[in-house]
Amino acid sequence: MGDILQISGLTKRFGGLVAVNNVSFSVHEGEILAVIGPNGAGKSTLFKLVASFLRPTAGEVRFQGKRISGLSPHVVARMGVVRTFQETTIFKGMTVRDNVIIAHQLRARASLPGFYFGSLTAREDEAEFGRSADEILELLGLERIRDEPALSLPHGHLRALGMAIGLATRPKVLLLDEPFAGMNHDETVRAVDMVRGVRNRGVTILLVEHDMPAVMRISDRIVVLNFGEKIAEGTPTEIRHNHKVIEAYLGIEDEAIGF
Amino acid sequence: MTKLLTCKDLELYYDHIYALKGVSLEIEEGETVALIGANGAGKSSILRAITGLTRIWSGEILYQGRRIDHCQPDDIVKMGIVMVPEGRRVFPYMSVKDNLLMGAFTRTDRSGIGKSLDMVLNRFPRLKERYSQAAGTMSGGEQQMLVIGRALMAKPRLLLLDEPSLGIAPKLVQDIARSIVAINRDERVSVLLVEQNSRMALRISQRAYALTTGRIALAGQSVEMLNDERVRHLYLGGEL
Amino acid sequence: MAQVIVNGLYLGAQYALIALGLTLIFALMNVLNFAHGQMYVFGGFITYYTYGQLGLPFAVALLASGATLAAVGALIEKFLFRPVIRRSIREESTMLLAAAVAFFLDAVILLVFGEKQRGVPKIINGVFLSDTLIMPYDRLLIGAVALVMIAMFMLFMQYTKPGRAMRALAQDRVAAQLMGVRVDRYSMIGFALGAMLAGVVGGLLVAITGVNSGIGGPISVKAFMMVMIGGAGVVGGAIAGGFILGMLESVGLSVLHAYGDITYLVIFIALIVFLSIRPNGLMGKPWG
Amino acid sequence: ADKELKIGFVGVTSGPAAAWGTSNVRSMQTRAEWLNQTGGVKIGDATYTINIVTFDDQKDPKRAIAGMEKMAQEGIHYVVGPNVDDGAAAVRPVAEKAGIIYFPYAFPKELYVKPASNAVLGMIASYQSGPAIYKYLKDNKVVKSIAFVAANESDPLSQRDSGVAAAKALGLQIVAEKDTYQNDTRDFTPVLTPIVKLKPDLLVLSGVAPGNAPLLIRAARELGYTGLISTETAHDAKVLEEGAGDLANGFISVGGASTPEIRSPLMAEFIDRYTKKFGEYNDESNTKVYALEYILETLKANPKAVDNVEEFKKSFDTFSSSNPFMKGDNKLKYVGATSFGQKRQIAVPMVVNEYRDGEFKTLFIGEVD
Amino acid sequence: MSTSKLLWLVGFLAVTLVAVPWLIAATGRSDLYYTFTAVALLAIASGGVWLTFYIGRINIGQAAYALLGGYLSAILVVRYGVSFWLTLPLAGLLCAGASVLIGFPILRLRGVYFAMVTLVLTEVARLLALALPVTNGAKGLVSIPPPGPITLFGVPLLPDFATLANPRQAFYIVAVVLMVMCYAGLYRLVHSRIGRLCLSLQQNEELAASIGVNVAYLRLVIYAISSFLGGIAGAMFIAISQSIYPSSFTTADSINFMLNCFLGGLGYVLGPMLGTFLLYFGWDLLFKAGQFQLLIFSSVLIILMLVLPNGLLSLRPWKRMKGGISG
Ligand SMILES: Nc1ncnc2c1ncn2[C@@H]1O[C@H](COP(=O)(O)OP(=O)(O)OP(=O)(O)O)[C@@H](O)[C@H]1O
Ligand SMILES: Nc1ncnc2c1ncn2[C@@H]1O[C@H](COP(=O)(O)OP(=O)(O)OP(=O)(O)O)[C@@H](O)[C@H]1O
Ligand SMILES: [Mg+2]
Ligand SMILES: [Mg+2]
Repeated sequence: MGDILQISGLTKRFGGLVAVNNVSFSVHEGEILAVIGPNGAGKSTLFKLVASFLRPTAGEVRFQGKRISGLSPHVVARMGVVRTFQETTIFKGMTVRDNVIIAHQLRARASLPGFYFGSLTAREDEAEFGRSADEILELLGLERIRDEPALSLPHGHLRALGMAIGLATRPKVLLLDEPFAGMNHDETVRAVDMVRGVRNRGVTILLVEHDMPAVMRISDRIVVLNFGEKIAEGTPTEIRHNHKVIEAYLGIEDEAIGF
Repeated sequence: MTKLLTCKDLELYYDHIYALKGVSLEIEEGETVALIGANGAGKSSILRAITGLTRIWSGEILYQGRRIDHCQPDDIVKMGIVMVPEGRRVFPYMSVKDNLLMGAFTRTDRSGIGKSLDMVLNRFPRLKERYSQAAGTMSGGEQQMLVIGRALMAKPRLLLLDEPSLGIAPKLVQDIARSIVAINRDERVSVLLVEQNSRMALRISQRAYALTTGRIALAGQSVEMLNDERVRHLYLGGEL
Repeated sequence: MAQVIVNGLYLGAQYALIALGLTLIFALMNVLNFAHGQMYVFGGFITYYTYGQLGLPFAVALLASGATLAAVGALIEKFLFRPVIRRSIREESTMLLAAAVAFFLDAVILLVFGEKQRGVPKIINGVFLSDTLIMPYDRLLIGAVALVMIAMFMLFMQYTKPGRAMRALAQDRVAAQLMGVRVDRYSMIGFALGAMLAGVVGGLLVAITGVNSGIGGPISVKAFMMVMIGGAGVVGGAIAGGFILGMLESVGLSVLHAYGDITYLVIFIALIVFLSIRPNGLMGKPWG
Repeated sequence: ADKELKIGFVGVTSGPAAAWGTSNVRSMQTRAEWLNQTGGVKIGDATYTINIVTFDDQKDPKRAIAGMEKMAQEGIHYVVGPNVDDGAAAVRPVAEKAGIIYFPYAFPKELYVKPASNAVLGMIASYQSGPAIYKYLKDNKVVKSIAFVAANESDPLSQRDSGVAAAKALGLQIVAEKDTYQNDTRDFTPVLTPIVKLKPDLLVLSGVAPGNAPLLIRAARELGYTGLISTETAHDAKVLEEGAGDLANGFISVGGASTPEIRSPLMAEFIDRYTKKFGEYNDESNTKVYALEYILETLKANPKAVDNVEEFKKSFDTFSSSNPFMKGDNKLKYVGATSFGQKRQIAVPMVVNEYRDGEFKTLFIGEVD
Repeated sequence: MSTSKLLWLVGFLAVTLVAVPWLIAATGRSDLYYTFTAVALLAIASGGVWLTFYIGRINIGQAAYALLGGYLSAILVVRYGVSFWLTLPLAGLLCAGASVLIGFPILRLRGVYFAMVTLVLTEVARLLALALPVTNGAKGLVSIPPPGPITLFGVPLLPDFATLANPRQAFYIVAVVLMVMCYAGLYRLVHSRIGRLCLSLQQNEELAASIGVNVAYLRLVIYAISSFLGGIAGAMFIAISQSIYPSSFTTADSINFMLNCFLGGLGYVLGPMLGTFLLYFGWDLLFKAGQFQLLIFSSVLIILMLVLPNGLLSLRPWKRMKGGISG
């Protein structure tokens, strides 16, 4: 397994604030890599840089050896690097299924005029998107609510929908920003399985998450950020016992409240 | 102990979708009560109903023996019920100070407000450090402290917390949990805590309700629920 | 040059005051109040009648303008905007309502006050003269009053309870409600205050520029521009925008006067370029 | 009265330029009501009550076309308006096709020269009055240098251009001709600051709207300007008095027709009736009342024209009748041969006024041929 | 296209092209020709505005393109003797081209900022028309010849408008046909996948980009189509008035185009058409109200807004809205 993403010397400044500071690491193909760190450590910013939603102040991101920093986001998405959002971001005015169908854009073979005039390829595309959307909805357990307006979904379903949208783009690398936030234990377990299922289809996954048990269970490797800098990188076991990480992020078990 | 808040048979729906189908619960003076349940179970809806943001369709809500289900949100705040909503809703362009003062909006006792301010700043020293910073530029954890502090400024008798640990780093979750315990103990504020982090919620509460799709499925002492097989299965899972 | 700068400052103070009310209403309710200019004209006519025709003191006339417009604003908010906002799917729909209100006020003003340009006797006579600067005393006075009013408004928003409530409301309606702010009441107060500001400026400027029933629309457009320069929904932005536009006009007209026709073209194109570079104006928030 | 004669008006009676059309409509309505009270108008064998049909085009040329169509629909052959260049040009195809004679207050020559045949200029054009005024001022008030300022809009700019040409022809020194202001300007100090510095002998406010004139005058005077100020459009003394007070003294404008010195008793009564009906007179109506009078007098002279526009056109060259609004022996007749090659302009006396203390005083009276 | 839609289209054409002229002939109300022509042309321009709304932009600058289109057509006809019928699509295309240049920087703006910049754009167009020599500045272009004939291989397709006994009717038919073509095009656009892509922009541009939609490109395409419609409408108007001035299309027009969309309903393709019809025709009907015209007009608007804040088409009894903003 080679490295699918190389991040080297990545730095992002907002005015005086250095949100991401000289961060380097690689992502292996087919792994699940978690990025953790305290609030404001720069995790979401890092994701935005990788997906090219932001232009780095310094450093670069390479995908399969090609530099992708500086390209526009839809180009990067087309190459196969797709992010979901930290905030629950979906198309509010569409139904669940339409959300997923529209997200198949990257797989469209027909051109805009083709879609306009309803060319053969366009019609094939449409049919294919519909099938694929139903498949994804089923995989994520959303088939019962496929015709609901996305507007009125509860939190958990929104998250799942966000992931479904990500999957529909058939990414090579999927960046998930806090996919388990707002889920209870049971749902988290299911979601973890879901993410694993996605990985097993050959998608490399990067995720940011505060739910430590889930992170520990799901990830192959973990990168820890603090104040924009990488302070640790390693397997879950290594990270769990890393002093710097405990101090900055995990904290010490508190008997009074029991965790 | 006396009943502080009683909800009887609450029913509520949005656009023909039932969110609550007959929920009853009680909070006694001085208690911390946890409300756990899956996504979309209706936890936030209960809080919104209590605070008057959403009107219930039927049932009644009694606070200190008075019906409040027809009151305006601001009247409810004046009575002493204050909610910390989901998702850290600070006033992003206001300073920490102004955010806190907004918390005391319904109060008119100047000296009392000053005391509350001291109390909040002592409880959350980080807020003192950031006193005149715009709230929107603070980190997630700090914002969470700010909204809890802001709610305390209203001098609540009943504090409603909606998922205070959402998106917060583990270390800060512990801090927040400690604060909730301390607030309940020191300021004699009753707390209704909605949490996905059921383990944490059950550890710091005395009693708990578990909600499934708009109904109370289980209720009882938190300690018992922590060890209850069904709860374990449904909400806590095995050891991770 | 001193003359140009003072002209710019004076215009700016006046513009800033016009923009304040507009930005307040926008911040509170996300309503782009197309009727702002008409409210200004309405205020102007009330001062024209109370001061110019009835001969009451100017200050009384200003109060009358402010009070009338506050009432008009409150009514418009309560009976028109509130129900429409509650029921409309897309927020922009209020723009049609705002435009209809503008038409309505235009019609009423034209029917009641007539089509002619009106003016009032000067409030003070005399002109300040020096080697580099000519400024009539009444302009100085009006400019000073405008500055004082801007300062008072800022202090009000910053340090009083209603001011704080309105700022909170502008930033997060639900959270404000949870703090015990009665949203309906403060939306109404905010709208009334915005309308009142428009009315008072209208009244104030009658002393210099008179008033004319048809100028409402152009004034609204100009006010929009200042708000955009500074950043929508930000009080400081409105003030900055007003002063910048005032200064641009003054300097532009004096520097480019040999090319006359293009001064405003230059200003407008500069505005477009500026906004392309800074999509939220000088200090604006990224509103939807 | 046994028949009804509809006369149309298409022009602007709302918005910032409402003053232009309003003075028009009101003078028509006043005069029509008056004529109807006194038994109507006798044209040929029949007596007619006059019915004024008005259409507000909101200063939008697209609406103006609709207005003209409405007039055609109502069977109206004689229309006063539109008030501005673009509207007048836009209604031309309809009016020519539908056989409507219209009396615009707009100056484009294309409206009046062949092949156009249905438009009659309802006032003195700036390119006619400008030279006369500048010549008078040059000769009588020793004006040597001249500056122009105009709103950045079609009508004022084209009036400015013709003014500049006239001034050049007279050999006046033009010190400023490019200065313009936006139509929404309410404070003219910045606009005038650079111009006043040039100290011209005469400042021309080209095509200035009635509402803006006092503001411009006031700003210029307060900036210390001491020269003359003039314009080629008609103005209202009350507006000047309220807006600029004593500072407006000496302001020179072209009124269509009537200062106290030259007004006939009929004009005085018209003013009286207008004032009673609408609460307040508008001096601009001195000019605006003429168009209706011309239509009616021409119809009287040639009754066949009541519903035959071609007959009306035949009268252009020959029509003449005495001017009821002026003292002395003045004639109503069609002019414009020099400017347009055909008589497509009404002969209103070109009265050049000077404003003083709330009233206009006649400086001189000219004529257009 | 489904048969029911085809029936609707045929029905609409039958009403507008057969029934309306017949009714007009029967009642003698030939002034209505111009009214309906104006409605049709304004509806075309409003349709463009509506399309920009559909990608989530408040467009108050359509009059700029109408003016540009008008000038392009007028200049080509007057100065270069090009046939009007050729200038019509050319005006549209050149407007689309211009809008690409302008749209590139300004389409990054959102919400009220975009709205304001477009409002200023209208004013810029007017000032440019005043300042540029080719437009003949303030004096405008007048006496523009009416549209000439079109012949194909000697077969006359369209007559010379100058020789027509009733050019009103001819203009009416041309305008209606143009409008139907434009709206059919829009309808197809909105109901194809492109329409859904537009919706995705309207609702969340960042997310749209993350799923691979070329946001900047799509925005430009849509804006260009919108401006194309504005340009055509402008050019056609100029053919009717045979004159153009910098003030032929103004800020007030831009605002009206926008209001037409609101009145009809932002969620419906046919909304702007209905909105234009009501706003324009309503004003026309009230012409007898004289000085109270504006008062009554605005009162009716306010009442409409209070009753139907989501536009007239939200009434559609055959399709109840369900919380969404779907097209
Ligand atoms: N557009 C921006 N302008 C200015 N500062 C920014 C911007 N975006 C992020 N920041 C700042 O950069 C820092 C890192 O933010 P980021 O969102 O990456 O944190 P995070 O690690 O995702 O935190 P959390 O766990 O709370 O989501 C924060 O201090 C934040 O305030
Ligand atoms: N504004 C709304 N319109 C329509 N349906 C709504 C609305 N708000 C909530 N609902 C629905 O009501 C139900 C209960 O929602 P609620 O937000 O109370 O759940 P919750 O238990 O707080 O979930 P979560 O843990 O995801 O926050 C859900 O099915 C949700 O879809
Ligand atoms: Mg983050
Ligand atoms: Mg919730």
